Amino acid sequence: MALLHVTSPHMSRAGDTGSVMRHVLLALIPGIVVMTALFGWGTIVNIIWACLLALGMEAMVMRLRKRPPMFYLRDCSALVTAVLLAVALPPYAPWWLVVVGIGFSILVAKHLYGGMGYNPFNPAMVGYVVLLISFPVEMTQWAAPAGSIPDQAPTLGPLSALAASFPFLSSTPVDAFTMATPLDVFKQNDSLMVDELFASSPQFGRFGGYGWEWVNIAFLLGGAYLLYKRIFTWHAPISMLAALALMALIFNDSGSSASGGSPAFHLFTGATMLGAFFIVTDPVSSAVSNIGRLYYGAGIGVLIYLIRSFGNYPDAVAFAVLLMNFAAPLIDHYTQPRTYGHKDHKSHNEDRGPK
Amino acid sequence: MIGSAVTRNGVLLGAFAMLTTAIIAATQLGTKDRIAEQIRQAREKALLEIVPRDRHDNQMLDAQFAVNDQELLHVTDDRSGFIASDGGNMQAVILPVIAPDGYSGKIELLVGINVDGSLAGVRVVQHAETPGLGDKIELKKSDWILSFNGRSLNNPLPERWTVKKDKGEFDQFTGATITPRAVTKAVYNALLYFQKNRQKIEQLSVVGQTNGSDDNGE
Amino acid sequence: MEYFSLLIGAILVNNFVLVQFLGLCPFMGVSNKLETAIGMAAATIFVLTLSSVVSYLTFAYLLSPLGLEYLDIIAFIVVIAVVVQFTEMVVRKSSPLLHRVLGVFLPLITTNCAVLGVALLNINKQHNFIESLLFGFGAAVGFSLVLILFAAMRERLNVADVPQPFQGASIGMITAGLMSLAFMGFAGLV
Amino acid sequence: MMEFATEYPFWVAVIVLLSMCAIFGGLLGFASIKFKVEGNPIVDQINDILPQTQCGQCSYPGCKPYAEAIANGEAINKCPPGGEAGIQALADLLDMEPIPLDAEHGAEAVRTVAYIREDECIGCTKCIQACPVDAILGAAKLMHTVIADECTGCDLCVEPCPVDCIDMLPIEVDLQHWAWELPPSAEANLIVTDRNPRVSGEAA
Amino acid sequence: MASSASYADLTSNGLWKNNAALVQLLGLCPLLAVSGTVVNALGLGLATIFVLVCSNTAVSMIRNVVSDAVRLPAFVMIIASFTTCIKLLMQAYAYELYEILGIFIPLIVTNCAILGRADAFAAKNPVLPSMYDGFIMGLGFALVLVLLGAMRELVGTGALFGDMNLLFGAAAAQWKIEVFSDYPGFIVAIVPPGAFLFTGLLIAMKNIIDARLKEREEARKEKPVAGSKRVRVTGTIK
Amino acid sequence: MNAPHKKGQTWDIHGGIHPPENKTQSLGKPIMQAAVPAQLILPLSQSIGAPAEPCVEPGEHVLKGQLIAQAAGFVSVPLHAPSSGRVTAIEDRPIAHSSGMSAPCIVIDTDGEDRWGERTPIADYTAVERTELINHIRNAGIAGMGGAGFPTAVKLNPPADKPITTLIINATECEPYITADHALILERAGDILQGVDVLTHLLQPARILIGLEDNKPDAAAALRDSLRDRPYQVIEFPTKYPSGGEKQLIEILTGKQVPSGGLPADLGIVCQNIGTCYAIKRAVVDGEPLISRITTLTGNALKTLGNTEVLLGTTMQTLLEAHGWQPTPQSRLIMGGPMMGFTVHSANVPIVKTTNCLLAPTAEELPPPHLAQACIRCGMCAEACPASLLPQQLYWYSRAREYEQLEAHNIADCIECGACSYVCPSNIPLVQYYRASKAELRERAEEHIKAEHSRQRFEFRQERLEAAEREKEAKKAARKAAAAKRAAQKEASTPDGDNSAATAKQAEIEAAVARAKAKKVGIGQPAHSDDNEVGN
Ligand SMILES: Cc1cc2nc3c(=O)[nH]c(=O)nc-3n(C[C@H](O)[C@H](O)[C@H](O)COP(=O)(O)O)c2cc1C
Ligand SMILES: Cc1cc2nc3c(=O)[nH]c(=O)nc-3n(C[C@H](O)[C@H](O)[C@H](O)COP(=O)(O)O)c2cc1C
Ligand SMILES: Cc1cc2nc3c(=O)[nH]c(=O)nc-3n(C[C@H](O)[C@H](O)[C@H](O)COP(=O)(O)O)c2cc1C
Ligand SMILES: Cc1cc2nc3c(=O)[nH]c(=O)nc-3n(C[C@H](O)[C@H](O)[C@H](O)CO)c2cc1C
Ligand code: SF4
Ligand code: SF4
Ligand code: SF4
Ligand code: SF4
Ligand code: FES
Repeated sequence: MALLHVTSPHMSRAGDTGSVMRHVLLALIPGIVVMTALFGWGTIVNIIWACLLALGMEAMVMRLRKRPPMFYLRDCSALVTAVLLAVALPPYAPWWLVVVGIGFSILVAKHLYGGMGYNPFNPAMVGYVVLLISFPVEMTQWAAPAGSIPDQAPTLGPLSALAASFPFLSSTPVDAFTMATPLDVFKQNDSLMVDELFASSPQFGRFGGYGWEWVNIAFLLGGAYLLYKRIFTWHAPISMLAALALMALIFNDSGSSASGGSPAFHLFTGATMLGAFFIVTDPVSSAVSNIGRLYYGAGIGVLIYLIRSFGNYPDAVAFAVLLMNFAAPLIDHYTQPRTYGHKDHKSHNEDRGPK
Repeated sequence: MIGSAVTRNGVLLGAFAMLTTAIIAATQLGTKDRIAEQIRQAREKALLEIVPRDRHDNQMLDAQFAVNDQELLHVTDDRSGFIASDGGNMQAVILPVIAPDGYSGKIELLVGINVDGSLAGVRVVQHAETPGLGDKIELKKSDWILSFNGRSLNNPLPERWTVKKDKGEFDQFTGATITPRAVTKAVYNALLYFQKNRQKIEQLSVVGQTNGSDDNGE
Repeated sequence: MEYFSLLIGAILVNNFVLVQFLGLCPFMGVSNKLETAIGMAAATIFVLTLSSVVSYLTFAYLLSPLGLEYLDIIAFIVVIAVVVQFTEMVVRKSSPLLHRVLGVFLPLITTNCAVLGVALLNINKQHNFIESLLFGFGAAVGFSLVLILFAAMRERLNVADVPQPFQGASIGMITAGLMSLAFMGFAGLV
Repeated sequence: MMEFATEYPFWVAVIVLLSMCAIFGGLLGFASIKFKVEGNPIVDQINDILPQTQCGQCSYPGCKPYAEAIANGEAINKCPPGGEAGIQALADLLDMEPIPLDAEHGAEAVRTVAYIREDECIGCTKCIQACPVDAILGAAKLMHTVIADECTGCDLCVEPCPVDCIDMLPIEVDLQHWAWELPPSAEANLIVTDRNPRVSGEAA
Repeated sequence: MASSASYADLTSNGLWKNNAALVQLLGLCPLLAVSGTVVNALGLGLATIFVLVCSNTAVSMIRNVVSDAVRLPAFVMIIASFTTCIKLLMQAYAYELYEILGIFIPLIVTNCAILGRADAFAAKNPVLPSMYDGFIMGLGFALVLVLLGAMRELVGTGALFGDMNLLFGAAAAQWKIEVFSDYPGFIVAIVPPGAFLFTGLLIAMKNIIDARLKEREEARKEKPVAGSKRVRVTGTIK
Repeated sequence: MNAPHKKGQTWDIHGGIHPPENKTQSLGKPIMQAAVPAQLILPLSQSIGAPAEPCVEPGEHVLKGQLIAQAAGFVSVPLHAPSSGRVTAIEDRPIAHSSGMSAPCIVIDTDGEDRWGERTPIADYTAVERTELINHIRNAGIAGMGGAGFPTAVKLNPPADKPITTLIINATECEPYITADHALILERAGDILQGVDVLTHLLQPARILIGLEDNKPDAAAALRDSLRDRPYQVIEFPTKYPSGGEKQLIEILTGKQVPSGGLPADLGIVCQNIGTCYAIKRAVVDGEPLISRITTLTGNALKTLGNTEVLLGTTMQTLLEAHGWQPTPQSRLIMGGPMMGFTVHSANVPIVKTTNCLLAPTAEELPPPHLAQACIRCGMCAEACPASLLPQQLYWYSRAREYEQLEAHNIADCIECGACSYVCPSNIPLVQYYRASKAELRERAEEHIKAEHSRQRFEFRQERLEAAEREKEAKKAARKAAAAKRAAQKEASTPDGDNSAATAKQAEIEAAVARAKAKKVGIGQPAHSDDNEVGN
């Protein structure tokens, strides 16, 4: 009788990559809810549209490569990419913006490299950066958070949100009320002291951007859930936040107009928490070892601060992540953990004889 | 034997040096004048766009004067201004101006001002604004920059000398206010500078103290 | 401070490879293995700095006073070739170890347009001696930085399941494109 | 000097270039004598990678000559016994792109060992002469035998044998050398087992 | 030997099989740097062809005169001088284009030193084939350059053949074709990343075509005889 | 690390996993005694090292415990007849190996009498010579019962410069399902400790540590109860797979790591499995060689589960059928535990000295592996790896066959414990990759040595030929000179003579060719039929 012949181990822990991804999607929900409350239904429209596109494109690629699409769609990684990109886009973004963004994310950044697991760059961030560079106008039209301006109209509901993104669906085009994001304002200000700025602009809240504080806290919660579920280790996100805070602390000169802003401001504004817990943690494109992830996260933190404060772009999470993605393989090369029974971390370089 | 090889190679290389130099020198001689002329034309072209040929009869490139003004023009490194005159009478002056507060750093401008204090024209020489956003200040991308033509210190009134978003007269671009705001401010400052220094410049033009001959453009 | 921003500018903001497009052939050609990339990087830093300075001197003290600016290309080419070859000989003799690391790359550098490019840019930008030195050094460091990072990344790409037509140079180019995209984030830093 | 320069620009140019060439030429000439070194260790490194089967399929008489040829710019894809792995190793050493094996020189084949059917052997000694590594034992007119451990599997002894008594037998895997194979890549797997992902387990 | 290469071989090699830009990955810097628009690409492409043809011809003419020791320096000097010439000529007759192309005109030197195969081909072949080889190699390079320029210009700006006046005089200013009207512009195509991405795509396209061609050829051709080039390691057997 | 540690202190190891234990199924009943089967199949190679050499002939009658194959070298163990009967064959039979291949075995048809031959107990082992005692253990055929089956006597003979200070007894049994050691302790703790006494006497260690996981408190208690006044420490530590691995156990109990490529002896440590201790006791005190062992029979495909003492050479088929095993196509039979054990191709293979467990699971219990997805570098494998490797990198490099990188990432230090595969969310058969790569690396090393050897021989030959050539040239030159002198005299005849000699040789060869051809035709036929017979 032919018995089944397989390699050991014969047991494995339940679960698969798809379940990991579904945890990530779950953890994104609080942030999405807060964003919807603040900016209206634009975020939801973005997410749904992006997910549809991502699944469609992934299925198409798999067809082209003669692979069974369902097997790949089931890992849900395209959905994570889509949701993360959608969350990073301004609500009420025109439909074609999402098409271009997802196209670059899924087709170029992910599937040209062979699909899930192979991409050296974070797909969602590639999509975002391409859009930011190509369509800065559309990409900087953020809706005003609800309640930031006293006599503001209510945020858009589902139907008007749909109409705002797909103008051809509706006879009366809808325009969302937009305004510069807090980081934008902060960057362009060069005359007011930080305190005055906080007082004078509607964009600012207690310590971060108005409303953005809540968005960040919600993403932080989601991140804490993933950490608890051991979807990732603490190394990368925490070192990124620490590095960012440290940089802010060093350059924070008690609020002059040239100040870069306080640590709290940087931690709770823009995409900081989303970045720390959902983007920096993308396992595929980050460094592999725990020590490596410490460096990786710290690099991102430092770069975020430098670009935010001295560069051209108001928020820098995407650029910083891509730059460190680029550096990750080298980091890996130099941060191999010490193997059992070896004396030092990179003994491999010494004990390799000439061959 | 070694010696002879060295000599032979040396002579050969020498011959090549001669030959190649000959080719280059011949081309150089043949094109020298035309190149100088081209360089001159290229430099003049920007100026002529602001003050066309029919408004003056002098060579503006030969009517340069050094400009050094931190306060209004933000020009510190001895750039040249140019004077257009007709029959010895100053018609207009073209000032180098820097707008220091563009979205991504400095924007270098040339601002032409007629003797009557109105703007003859403004052109952007160099900038690093975002493509697709701030770069509409280039004439190539949009004719926004032409909206300064004919304006002067009191047209519009000083408090309206800014972009519409700040309740001024000039358009901004969708999604980009900083760049036009910076340019507008710089142009206004240039007008102020001209008002202040008009006497001095006019004197220069009369005396013909300008110096432009030893500048060969390299 | 000005020198500092010149340096940062040359390394990051106006990175030779990813922004200015200089030195791409060795960038694509010598990035298959990390070890060789490191060797190439070291050699480039040395040669680029040296030839930047030497060509500056040639121009400022020989060509320019004699009104022979138009001979710049040919003069630089000769100077660079000599610098490279001389370095190779010296290194080979004085330190076989160093030669093993650098030696094979030195001749490659002659055909690298970064070297000639740096000499020409020094003239275009009217750099003085110190600036030429720093610019050459900064450009070389920028080149080396991305070369090494790229080499490490290509080792990772080797194991990726890249679709057939994109394998090899194609995906290398696309990766360089995404790297260049990331480097745009440095815009405006100085 | 200056006047001369403006008056005779051509001759100045020639003089400058000539003197540059002369100075640099001298410098290099000096350096080439002063800093002369000998030897080419790369050949040994290349030879180290070649399989030392000494079969001549590369069209060089032995591995060392081919190593020398490679060091002088010969293509790296001419050694079938070394196969793709050998080409890869050479490419790594020389930092080139690996290229596919040149089919003109034969295909990569399983490793073999020569086996002489002893009762047919007439003891002509031709195979002994052919063997590049002295792996065949025997005296004239007595039967010959192959020392299997020394045999490189080059098959050079097969053709000279007048009675065709030499076989090249594939080296069989024994218990000590048996090993798991790399699992088929997940991707390859999928194409085959499109409909029933479960069964791929047996393939492993 | 290379000297017996036929013109057809030279052509297919230069234009396709061994294309400098797409296969050898040489001359990448100008390829990527000046392929933002068709006019830039064309300008540099023509300049490159000019230098290649001239220098290959010159090298071939003197090939029997120079000795090995000074060959390389001599060749490089020849190429450098022709490059200087084209630089001066462009400065005189296409000044604006010259300004745009910037240092990539002088850099033709380094590219041609490798592209021109002066050492590999012209030094061993008579004048006519060398000239032709130079022309074809240059043409292969220039075609890729222009193709890339067209792709980037089209995707980036939605138009083609803008600013042709820089090269062909004022009348050419009308040649611009607006392919998509009301195009928002896709800046990524114009900025450096786009150059890399489009080159990558171009190489992939070539790979696809090659794979198709090979498939077809394989169907026709039988396999080469294995082991035909074998040599006897142990000498003749007596 | 160097601080003097407290009694019973333990250290944590990196990584590790907590798979479901599934141990209760096979515990609770006393150790059963398997019947003597009709036929015993005894592979000559049951342990690491050289296969034993048979010292019986087919047809010979043997008694239980009689030596049937001798050790063939230092690292080799002898083999004894597990029961009395007649040797029927010494031939290749399928054995329990992942390859499913066959190997030389001694086949004994038992006579059902189970008659003991001579037993050689040592009455007072403290009185005999050390080497003699070690020889006794070797002659009893004892190889490690805990894992790879390393000849125990070798370990008891540490080099003089590495005195043993610590003896570690491995009672961990960290693999799920297996309870053989556990059951053995519960029933025969006293015997085990007697075995430890022998080891202690031989090695004279300063400390004796008996380590086991805290999921077997009853076993720990049993051991402690039997200790009496022996100074052995029974140390419990948190349950975690694979704390039973030798290197891991040493780190847990001593805080030290065995250097890569080194042996525990480098740290002054010897580690023995508890089953091995029991076998030593039987050998020394009772004079019985190793002819049976305790094996756990478990898995839901069996009707009765438990531990059984079984004679070596019993086929799995016989044993399992007695426990109600009814294989279906696609059922698995695993020798060893679910983490490190391997599947056998057929149940018709014998139990050997290292068979500590037979696991016959149903498909629901251990479902067939999922289809592997791409690695997402999540790092869970690295978290689990007890050797602190980066399994994902090893995986990537294995896929790409980048052997230099694999060596640089210390693939040799992988103990193939399977913890990484267990946690991998993408269900990648990581260990299989490592096994394949390790084998390839080994092969490459061998090939490299062989190539080096061939190169030397080739160069030697070239040199010899050249020397011969030179000599010939010299002779020729000399002859020529001589010939020149006598040029005028003899001229025409020599070439003729040469020619005829050549033709004669040619003819001789042709004749030989013809003979050989005739011969070939003649013997070709029978050779073929021979082949066929063996095939059947
Ligand atoms: C990537 C990026 C580039 C930008 N570039 C410019 C620019 O070049 N010029 C400009 O005025 N605003 C630029 N902005 C927009 C400013 O950040 C700011 O949103 C805008 O100037 C405020 O104008 P608004 O009040 O019309 O929205 C850019 C924004 C981003 C995100
Ligand atoms: C090839 C090999 C050689 C060994 N040599 C010795 C040795 O000389 N001395 C010794 O005490 N143990 C030696 N060992 C035994 C190991 O230290 C270890 O105890 C044995 O392999 C059982 O380990 P395991 O079951 O965890 O695989 C050797 C093991 C192997 C595999
Ligand atoms: C991953 C792994 C787990 C192991 N688990 C155990 C175990 O639980 N109990 C045991 O006695 N040996 C276990 N071993 C074998 C030991 O490493 C070691 O070989 C044994 O304790 C040496 O004793 P022996 O020579 O008496 O067999 C394991 C080995 C490995 C590699
Ligand atoms: C913790 C975690 C974070 C992730 N972050 C990202 C992300 O930032 N961007 C993205 O495109 N995919 C992300 N993914 C999904 C997945 O890893 C990604 O699609 C792969 O990069 C595709 O190969 C994430 C997945 C996990 C488990
Ligand atoms: S083909 Fe044969 S002789 Fe040539 S290198 Fe390979 S093994 Fe050696
Ligand atoms: S025995 Fe035959 S096959 Fe083996 S090495 Fe010698 S000649 Fe080659
Ligand atoms: S656990 Fe699996 S998926 Fe995760 S890094 Fe390791 S091998 Fe990759
Ligand atoms: S099998 Fe090897 S790599 Fe995997 S966890 Fe065990 S020791 Fe680590
Ligand atoms: S063209 Fe090759 S390095 Fe620039």
